[in-house]
Amino acid sequence: MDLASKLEKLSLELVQKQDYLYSVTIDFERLESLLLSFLNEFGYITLDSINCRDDLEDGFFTITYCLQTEERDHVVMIQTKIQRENASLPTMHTIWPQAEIMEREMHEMFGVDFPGHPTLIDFALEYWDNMPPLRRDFDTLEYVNSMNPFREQRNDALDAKEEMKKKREAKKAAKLKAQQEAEAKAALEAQNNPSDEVKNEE
Amino acid sequence: MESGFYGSSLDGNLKCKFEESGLANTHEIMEKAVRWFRSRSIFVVAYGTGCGAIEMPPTFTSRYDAERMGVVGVATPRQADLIILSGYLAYKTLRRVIRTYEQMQKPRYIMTLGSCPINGGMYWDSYNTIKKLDDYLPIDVSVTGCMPRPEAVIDGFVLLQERIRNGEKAGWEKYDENFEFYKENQKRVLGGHIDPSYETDWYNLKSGGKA
Amino acid sequence: MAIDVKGVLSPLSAIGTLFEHPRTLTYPEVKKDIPIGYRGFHINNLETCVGCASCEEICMNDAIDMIHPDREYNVKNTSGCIPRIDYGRCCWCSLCTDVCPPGSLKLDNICTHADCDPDNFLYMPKNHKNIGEEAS
Amino acid sequence: MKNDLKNTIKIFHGPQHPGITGNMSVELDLLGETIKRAQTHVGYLHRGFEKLVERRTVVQAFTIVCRICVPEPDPNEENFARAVENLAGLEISEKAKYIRTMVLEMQRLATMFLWMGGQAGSIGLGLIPQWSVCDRDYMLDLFEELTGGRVYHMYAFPGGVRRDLPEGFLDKLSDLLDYYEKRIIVYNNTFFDNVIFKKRAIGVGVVNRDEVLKNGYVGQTMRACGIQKDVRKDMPYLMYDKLDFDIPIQQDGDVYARAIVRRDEMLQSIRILRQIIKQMPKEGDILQKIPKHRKFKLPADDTYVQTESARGAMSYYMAGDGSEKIRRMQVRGPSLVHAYTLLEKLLVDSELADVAMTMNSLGICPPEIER
Repeated sequence: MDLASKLEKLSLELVQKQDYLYSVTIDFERLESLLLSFLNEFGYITLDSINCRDDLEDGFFTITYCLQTEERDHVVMIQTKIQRENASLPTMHTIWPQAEIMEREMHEMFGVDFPGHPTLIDFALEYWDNMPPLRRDFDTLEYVNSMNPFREQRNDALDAKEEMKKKREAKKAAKLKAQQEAEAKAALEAQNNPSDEVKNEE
Repeated sequence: MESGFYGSSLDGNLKCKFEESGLANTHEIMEKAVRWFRSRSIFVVAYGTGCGAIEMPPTFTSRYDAERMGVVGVATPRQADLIILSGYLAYKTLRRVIRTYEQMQKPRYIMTLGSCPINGGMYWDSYNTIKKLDDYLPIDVSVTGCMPRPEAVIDGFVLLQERIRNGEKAGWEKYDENFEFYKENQKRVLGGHIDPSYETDWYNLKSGGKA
Repeated sequence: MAIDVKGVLSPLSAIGTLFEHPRTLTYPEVKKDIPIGYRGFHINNLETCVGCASCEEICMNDAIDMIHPDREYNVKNTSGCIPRIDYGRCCWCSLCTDVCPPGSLKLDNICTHADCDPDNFLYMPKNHKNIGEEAS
Repeated sequence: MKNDLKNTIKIFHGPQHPGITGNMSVELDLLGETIKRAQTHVGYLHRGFEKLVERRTVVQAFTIVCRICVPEPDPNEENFARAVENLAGLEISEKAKYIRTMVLEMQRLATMFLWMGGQAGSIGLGLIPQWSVCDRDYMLDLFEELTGGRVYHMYAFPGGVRRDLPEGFLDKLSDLLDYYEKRIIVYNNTFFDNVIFKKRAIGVGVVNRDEVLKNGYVGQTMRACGIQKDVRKDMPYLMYDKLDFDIPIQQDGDVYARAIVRRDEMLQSIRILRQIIKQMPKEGDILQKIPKHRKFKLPADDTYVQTESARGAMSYYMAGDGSEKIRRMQVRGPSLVHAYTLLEKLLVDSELADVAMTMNSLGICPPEIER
């Protein structure tokens, strides 16, 4: 592919992921210049989406810019990593107008800052005062329990595993009891008429 | 509070007049007639709050045609008798729904569609939807399903009509009686941000009201 | 300005539909046939239900509770419990019926339930052997 | 800017409004009947799907994705299933591919009928919604039979589809397509050629052709500007490379051109479905054997898939991390850019009465903007 050789000059590697999907990984410092050269030199004029992935364990966000050419016959993902603490990205809204709304969403959902962005206001949430909700350390169930009660009629639910154990034990106990009873009965019978046993043995 | 259908004062006057003229039964008959007419002319405000709104067009157009039961859609809450809350309510929507509901004229009814307003539904662990709608607004009829078929919605209408005809206690009466309870719950979950606040004095607004 | 004669006259062809048969289903009186495979309300054959709680485990809505039935239906029931479904949670995805090992839990083609009390939506699956068939 | 807004009156078009395409609102600053500034507000339907998906296993998550766009759930299911298949390396059989293509095209037709009702209703042609919503219902009846669901099908599963075709299904579908072909002639007479619709729609909501590709407008908005692009042709998935169809285009870029493109696409969908009925394999697996839901693990990798929905390209980004849960799933539907970047610009200097019509013709679906 033509793009691969162009990227090689920039000492970047183009990885083919699927039939129509390629990816480039780049460090954060060179991101803005690479996006510009994709737009102006390589002909990738469409910004399809910007998304953010929270890699909590490693302490960074993975940002993916998906670009398409005029032909729209393949997608190139440009991926970079930024620090999770005080995350900040250059805004692209002057180049691609649709980046404004995508960045606004990312600011709200992940808390990524975009210096120079004109409208970092509420997107979907209203009066939100907790941690940005799509960060992985935000526990949504805990938040729900602190805000909303659920219905109470379901408190009679049983734990099936416990019940299984209980029933198995009950069965075992019953079996043991039955066995003991049978033994006792047999012993009792043997006591009562020992002649039968002798007969059986014969 | 009296469950009078002409509004409380007029109702008492009428009753007295009927009794004076020895027509005590007429009042009952009148009330029955009013209930019947009311049950046959339910106006639904056009507010699709969730997924269930996609089953509204089939219910109201020619295939299932709710109009033959007297259920018609109208544009504004001022003219409406019924609001259909069709699915989950986000906190942001709940603010608007409370406002819409309080703008409706009495008698007013609420019907909910789907599992979500009953006990959270699919979004039971979502941070942005409410789980038990009956804490915040009085519900007259709940229809289950995800989403309910038009048949189920019509069943809901039939049940609502029956309740109106039998003169059972409607949700708006509960709302008036337990107003403090509902407001407290709403304030708890919406963090006090009910805009404009219910106590807003519309005629002497000091600071610019936020719409 | 030229008048668009076709555009004015052709919509009038809608008058022709006056003579067509109406398409409305008058629902509470005339019911539409809902196909057998429709994902409606749950039925459970209690004679084969083994109480394994697979349905409870796969349900992402946390809608299924295991509770004790009124009497013992199946001696091979390992936990002595049967599922009860919260219709304030269920989304009728039918994953629970897909994983049911004895295939006792199924979805019926009955699917309407309206109630005035939101507390009345805990649903005990009917004890049917097959869809549309009453259990003996 | 401030000076322009002098003497304007501010009204909210939605969320409680009969002319809105869903639960969203547009804040309008009006000077007389002319709009001077428009601002979109969403969030009334935000449920946090992307968070919920992270909490569920792959098998559990598949039931939730169809709720992302209410009028057309199937492209979401298809995207999810294909993304999981890409990550987990599953191959699906030819029959499953055909069935999935068929379901997508059926859904496209159903969505178009619903759109037609909304578009006609927004300019006051009350008859068309009565007809077209009923016609859509016949398609939903077929879905009931095939998938068991009326609106949410939960049918395309990673590895294939969940049920086989019922007996005699293809004949019923073929009959319905005959009926639809006749109906589209009726709609032509009463709606598309209607002088009322033409007078209202021609020259309204014109999209600038130069902006289209750069700003990422997709679907009919793009094709009504004369740009012949379609994900089904450019990046073929499922069986689309073996099916013969055209991409209809128009040049004007206004509401009427978008309506005509949609009508032509309905005819193309019928054509595709006829080919599928002919080519559908009789035998074949429908569902690949996949591990149990706690053991279905996705590798630490990411992918990006696109599907052509009835309103434009819909994309999913999905990443796994070696566990049974999805690390991240991001949805990029066509409505996000249309509702913000495009609509806010289009409405300026247009009439208040055209707002509902413009929104409908852009195919804006609020639940997909905010998820």
